[in-house]
Amino acid sequence: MTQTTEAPTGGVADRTGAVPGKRVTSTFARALNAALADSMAADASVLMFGEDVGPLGGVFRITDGLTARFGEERCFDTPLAEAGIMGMAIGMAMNGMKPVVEMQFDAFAYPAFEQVVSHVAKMPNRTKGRVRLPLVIRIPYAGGIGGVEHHCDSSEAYYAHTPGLTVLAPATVRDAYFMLREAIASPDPVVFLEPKKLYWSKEEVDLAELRRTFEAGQAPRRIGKAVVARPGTDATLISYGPSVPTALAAAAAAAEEGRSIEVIDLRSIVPFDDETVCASVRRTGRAVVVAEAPGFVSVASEIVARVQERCFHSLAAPVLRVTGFDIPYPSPKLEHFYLPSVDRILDAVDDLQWED
Amino acid sequence: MTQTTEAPTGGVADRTGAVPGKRVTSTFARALNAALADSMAADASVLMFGEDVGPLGGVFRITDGLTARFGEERCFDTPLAEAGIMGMAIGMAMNGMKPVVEMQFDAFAYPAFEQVVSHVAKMPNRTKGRVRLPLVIRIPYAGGIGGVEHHCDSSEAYYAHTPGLTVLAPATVRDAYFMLREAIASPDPVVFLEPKKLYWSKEEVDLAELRRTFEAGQAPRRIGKAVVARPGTDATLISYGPSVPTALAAAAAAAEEGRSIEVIDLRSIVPFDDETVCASVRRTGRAVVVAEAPGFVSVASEIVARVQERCFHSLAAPVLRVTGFDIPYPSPKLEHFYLPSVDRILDAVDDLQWED
Amino acid sequence: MSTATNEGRNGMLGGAPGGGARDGGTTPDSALLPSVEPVQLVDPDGHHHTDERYPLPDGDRLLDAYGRLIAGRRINDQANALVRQGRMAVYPSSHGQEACQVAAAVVLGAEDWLFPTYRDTVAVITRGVDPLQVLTLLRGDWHGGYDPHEHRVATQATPLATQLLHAVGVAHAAKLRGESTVVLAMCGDGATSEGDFHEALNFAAVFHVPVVFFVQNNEFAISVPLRSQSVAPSLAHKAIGYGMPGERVDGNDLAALLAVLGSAVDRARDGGGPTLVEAHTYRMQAHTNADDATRYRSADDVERWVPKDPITRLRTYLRALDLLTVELERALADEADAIAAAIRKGLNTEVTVNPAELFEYVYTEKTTQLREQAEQLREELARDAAGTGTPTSDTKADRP
Amino acid sequence: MSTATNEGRNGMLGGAPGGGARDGGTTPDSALLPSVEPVQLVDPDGHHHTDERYPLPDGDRLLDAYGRLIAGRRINDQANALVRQGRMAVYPSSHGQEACQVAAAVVLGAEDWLFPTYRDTVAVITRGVDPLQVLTLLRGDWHGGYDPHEHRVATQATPLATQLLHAVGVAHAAKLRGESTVVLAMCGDGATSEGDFHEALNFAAVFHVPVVFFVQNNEFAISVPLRSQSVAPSLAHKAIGYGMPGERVDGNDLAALLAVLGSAVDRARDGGGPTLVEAHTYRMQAHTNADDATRYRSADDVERWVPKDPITRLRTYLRALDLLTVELERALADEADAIAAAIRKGLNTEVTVNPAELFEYVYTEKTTQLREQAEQLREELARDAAGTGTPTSDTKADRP
Ligand SMILES: Cc1ncc(C[n+]2csc(CCOP(=O)(O)OP(=O)(O)O)c2C)c(N)n1
Ligand SMILES: Cc1ncc(C[n+]2csc(CCOP(=O)(O)OP(=O)(O)O)c2C)c(N)n1
Ligand SMILES: [Mg+2]
Ligand SMILES: [Mg+2]
Repeated sequence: MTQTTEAPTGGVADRTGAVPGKRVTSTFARALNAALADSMAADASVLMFGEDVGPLGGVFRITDGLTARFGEERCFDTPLAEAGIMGMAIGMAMNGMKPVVEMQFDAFAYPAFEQVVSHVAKMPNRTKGRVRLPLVIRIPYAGGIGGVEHHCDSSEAYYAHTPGLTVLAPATVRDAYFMLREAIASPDPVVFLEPKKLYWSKEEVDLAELRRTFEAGQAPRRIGKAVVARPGTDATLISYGPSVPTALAAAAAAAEEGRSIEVIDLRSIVPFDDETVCASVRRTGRAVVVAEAPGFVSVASEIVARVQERCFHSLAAPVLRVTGFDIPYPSPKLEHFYLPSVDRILDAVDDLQWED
Repeated sequence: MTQTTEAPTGGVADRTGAVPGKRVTSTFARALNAALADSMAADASVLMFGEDVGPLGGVFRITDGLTARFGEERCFDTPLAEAGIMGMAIGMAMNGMKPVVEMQFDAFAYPAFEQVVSHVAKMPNRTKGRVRLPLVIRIPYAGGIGGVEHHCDSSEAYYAHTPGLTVLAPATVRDAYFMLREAIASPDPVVFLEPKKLYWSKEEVDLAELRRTFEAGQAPRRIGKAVVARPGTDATLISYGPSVPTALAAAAAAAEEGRSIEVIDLRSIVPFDDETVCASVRRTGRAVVVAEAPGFVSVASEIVARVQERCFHSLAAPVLRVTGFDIPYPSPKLEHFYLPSVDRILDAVDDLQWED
Repeated sequence: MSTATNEGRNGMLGGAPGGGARDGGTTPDSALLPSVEPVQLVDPDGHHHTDERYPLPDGDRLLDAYGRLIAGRRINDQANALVRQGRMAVYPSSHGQEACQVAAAVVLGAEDWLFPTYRDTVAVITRGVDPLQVLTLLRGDWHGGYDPHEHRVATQATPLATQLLHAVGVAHAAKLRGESTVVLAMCGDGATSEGDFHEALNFAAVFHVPVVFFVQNNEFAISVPLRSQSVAPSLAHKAIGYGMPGERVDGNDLAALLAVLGSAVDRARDGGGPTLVEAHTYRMQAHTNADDATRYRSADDVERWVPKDPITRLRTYLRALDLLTVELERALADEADAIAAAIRKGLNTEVTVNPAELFEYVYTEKTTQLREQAEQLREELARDAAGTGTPTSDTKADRP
Repeated sequence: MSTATNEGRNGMLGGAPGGGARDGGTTPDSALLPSVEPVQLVDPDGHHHTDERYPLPDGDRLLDAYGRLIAGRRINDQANALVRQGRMAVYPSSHGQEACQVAAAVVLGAEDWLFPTYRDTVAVITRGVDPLQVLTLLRGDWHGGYDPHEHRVATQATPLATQLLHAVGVAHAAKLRGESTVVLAMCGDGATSEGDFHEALNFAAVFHVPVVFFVQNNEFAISVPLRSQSVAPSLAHKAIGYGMPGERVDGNDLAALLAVLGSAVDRARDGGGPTLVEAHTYRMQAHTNADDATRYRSADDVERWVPKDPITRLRTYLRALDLLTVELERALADEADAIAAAIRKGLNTEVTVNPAELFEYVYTEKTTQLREQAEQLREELARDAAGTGTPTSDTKADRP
């Protein structure tokens, strides 16, 4: 169950605008933990609850130390019932709180599906904005960690298809911090997808500096904003969450073969940043969407659809997809056959009908 | 809450291969009822259960008379709990039965989501085919009937994205009959989406004849098979379920303006009939996908994505979509602004960059 | 009512961890079980029965509640009429259940919250929400018509039992802030079968929050009779499985309802935790106007409940005590008529819906996608209004 | 154990509709409540306590069960060792709960079904499933390794409480066919909080099907202690809310488990309907090897349960009666070692997984889409195997 991931390559732009200062190393998990702690320190109405998030600190330790620091009224364990967690969060959000809940693993959020789709997503609309639901649903998600069944689902399509939800998936340590803080500050409900395989990825960041940057209002908005994670000119890889490091690695490999590939990290699935995506594809004329979920009726499908709708005449080749197969997520010994890989991405790039 | 819908126009081919005989009129609802009754008569392991499906005959009367005819052991009411219904159906299917369950309305299937995604869809794969789940989940679905909130969701994307499920949506009375029988006979679990607004649509069909045709093995397979509902040469409308009559009406209107539009009725969302769809688009060079669900990350997105992937060089224009907006399904007085309409389809067809 | 003071998960209160399924506590189990017969203070003949646990509410309180009962019946009748006349799409009537409706509203204070279902229109109106705003949902203008915060009444829930969890959340938030809010959450007998019912009761008990769960057992869930829903001795017997007291009450006896629910509300406010109250009543009409009840029950079944009507018995009782005079009765009827007239008038006025609003409240700020879609619709409608044809686009350029 | 014979929803059996929450029935409510103390027949010191409801199982039965208990402990130890050695990804051990594991398996006949969870590996093996097939899941080769139909053991469920409903369905189908199958469905204390637990018990009671719900209350759900899960007097007190009997039993007392579960199975087979049995036990090790239990409980807490170990007391009892000789003990240990050795050997053998199988079982017949995807993977692997580069496609033609 251990895991290392490719760190984002040098092409990653500094996305914060923060003054570079003393830099220390932090993991993705640690950044999320800091974002929670800083949010709770800054706003007494922020609460954290779920299964095993109290004394244990969560099975991934994302809530480590929060109960000790903020008391068990503000970070606490619930009975083992996901619809219960979600439904109680709705009520708390109706009554002045900003709950952050953890669904222990992607597939264990499904019992809460009715609460999410029929209430979280619809309550503000139903009440014409009189009841807003400022809550965050944190979901450790997707695979690549050798997890057993039900622990590796990529469930973003279910949420992204549901109007009313903001759906985010960070791919870098800095984004993990800033996006979680932005999610908690958002007046709208956010599904916050944490790529499990990135939890142990590291970056040189000073979390205290990120806090100051965010609290000074100097972190540019990330909800609805994609970013060019690596600039390039020949083709665009569009990706998010767990697939971004893979896309970056593919771009790096392609560069060795002399192809300049741009990589877009969506960060925000809903709202979608058409502008950044289309600007890139119009420049490069070729695109491959990379995502880990089964491809059929997926976020990748949507990206392909909108890119061809909006950039049709700039396209030299069809927009292709490298996604998971349309099968249940495989067992640990088979998952590497399933996951989008550098090779598979390079194959797709090769398929983009180059004529030189 | 009453409703009439456009009957399919004359362009609909006879899709059964049955010898034409005495024809009488049947509604879509009646055809479904007959398909259930005939399946139960033919196979003692077929059971029907859910909420209000017993003495009441279902809120849409699809199960009318089944309890009286087959006894309350074979068609019965359950306690009011959708996960319960779904979970019990799984167990019954494990143990030799072929359960057909009714989820009373689309949004009321959400409590069963975990059972559907984590078990119905995955059990056969988990057990390497040693446990098959021959069950059918009937869902009265989608809008256009002036229903209040939660009674009009188009939820097909959730199921279509989930590997392991067969997802069907009939649009004609004949298909309603044949497809439900095929679904019940299938060794795999089927999500059977019944467009509510078509329940009262009528066709000239003799249900007894359909039964004989089906039982004689003379009804061609519909799972995985789309059909050309109206032939045409200039552009292709790709649609399914509740949107097919609207697409046909748009094609009829376009014909008056001198445009020959082909309409494809998918019938089977999963498996998807690439062959029929692509053959059409390659011929016409232009396509619009019509579906009622919100467009973002939808079945419509998938269709656009695959058509451009497979038919890119045959396309004279981007594949466009006419779908529901990315908002919760509106209240009765507002739904007509939301639903794909003939005008909106014609607008999209007009947008297909014609050069004459 | 039980006097159990099971402390729930005291950790939340800073005390020593108490309760817990194994710890047992000091209360005998049986204290959590409901009474053998539903509590009744005024029987169908209008006679008072003494119950040592529940004193009869005083005359003024009963008289006030009686007036609301009359209004409630009138509202049900009026709403049914409006559906027949096509002014509303559908109306799930609480005819016969008005005592429950009135009691649910009047036992609460201004700082409390009410969580109603689709059937609880009369409760919502009794709590003070403008009837026309309430009926927006059923008229089809929007999914909810009133501001839940104004009277602390949640939107009427359709997905069964889901609202019980929201109620727990509202109560939990209030408790964390040290407020004295009590939440009364309603559901039907059918809804008790849903998983969310179970999770709500358990969360409420474990977090020891001030919620009164009020089940109107009207013997039917659409067509499904209670015996197909549960074979428990009573629905109130479910309470002990969560470690909270359960109580059963005659749901057509407004006096008993006021006493039992009032006591549960007091207990919740005093930090005594949640209670499950089951009211035994009957759905006198079809599920909604779209339902055909003759398919699953006989007129005789319904007939049997006519003598148990909540209005008759309270009228008899109040008249016998000379609390209710003919003049007062007349005045109450007039008041009810006035409410009905206002509803009629309001529902007969055409409202114009604004399609632009469809995109307004999905997010606090419209997304780029929704801005585009709103603009598309706006253009369509402008074109329709101008009567101009569809502009055709035949350029080869990409759309912006 | 209660002798209630609540008939459930008899309509299904063709009889007169009985039960029903309002109908009450003839059984006093209290008959559905569990005993005040968990049933215990052999105490931690190995002394027999008489219980008039539950006769002690005879010596042969206890001796046979004891052998399986020894094997169960050995299997747990071996599996833990294999995880430490990296041969398995993870193992949720039932160390300390082996009496429950053994009892769950041996009270069933060949025609019965067992529904286990991820923690119930020892129960599955005790029922006769090949240990290596069982461990396929945890070794990571596939999501399930055995044929559920062969020994009538469902796959080990991970999504909590979901399997309880499948158990009800299996029992319901058997009942409709007139078979005498009983289904024993297992879950943990934490899982009782899930909505599916509630729905399963209610469905079982309403349809009056032969299911024994067996809750192993080991006081923890990962890190969450029982008191944060429920404040009910006991988990078995939930049964009355469904109209079924509940019983509590010492989960480390194999004799009591055999008696209580056996009686529930008999009752189910005789048409007496479902039962909820709660066993009080303790999870002696961390949730899985990936868990760090020191974060949420002290070594002292665990220490307190050591003297209650299920093996010690039964050994003492059987030895005192001279049923268990030193030679027999030696033989049983050898048998257990042999099982462990086979597991070790099997797990140390590399298995080759076949990627083509990924597409085989999603549908009975591969869809066109899956055929294409399988072909894509096959080509990739063939290319990799051949060491050839990626063929580039630079035609302008569409893909087929
Ligand atoms: C989750 C869910 N499933 C199904 C429905 C459809 N439905 C609406 S009302 C109803 C019956 C509810 O019965 P009960 O809880 O007794 O309330 P009553 O209508 O009698 O007031 C059903 C099945 C629903 N609204 N929500
Ligand atoms: C629906 C669901 N939610 C969460 C989980 C994650 N999870 C796995 S085991 C577990 C604790 C279960 O505790 P309990 O039911 O007491 O069983 P035990 O592990 O003690 O045997 C949790 C939370 C899950 N498997 N399924
Ligand atoms: Mg009811
Ligand atoms: Mg446990």
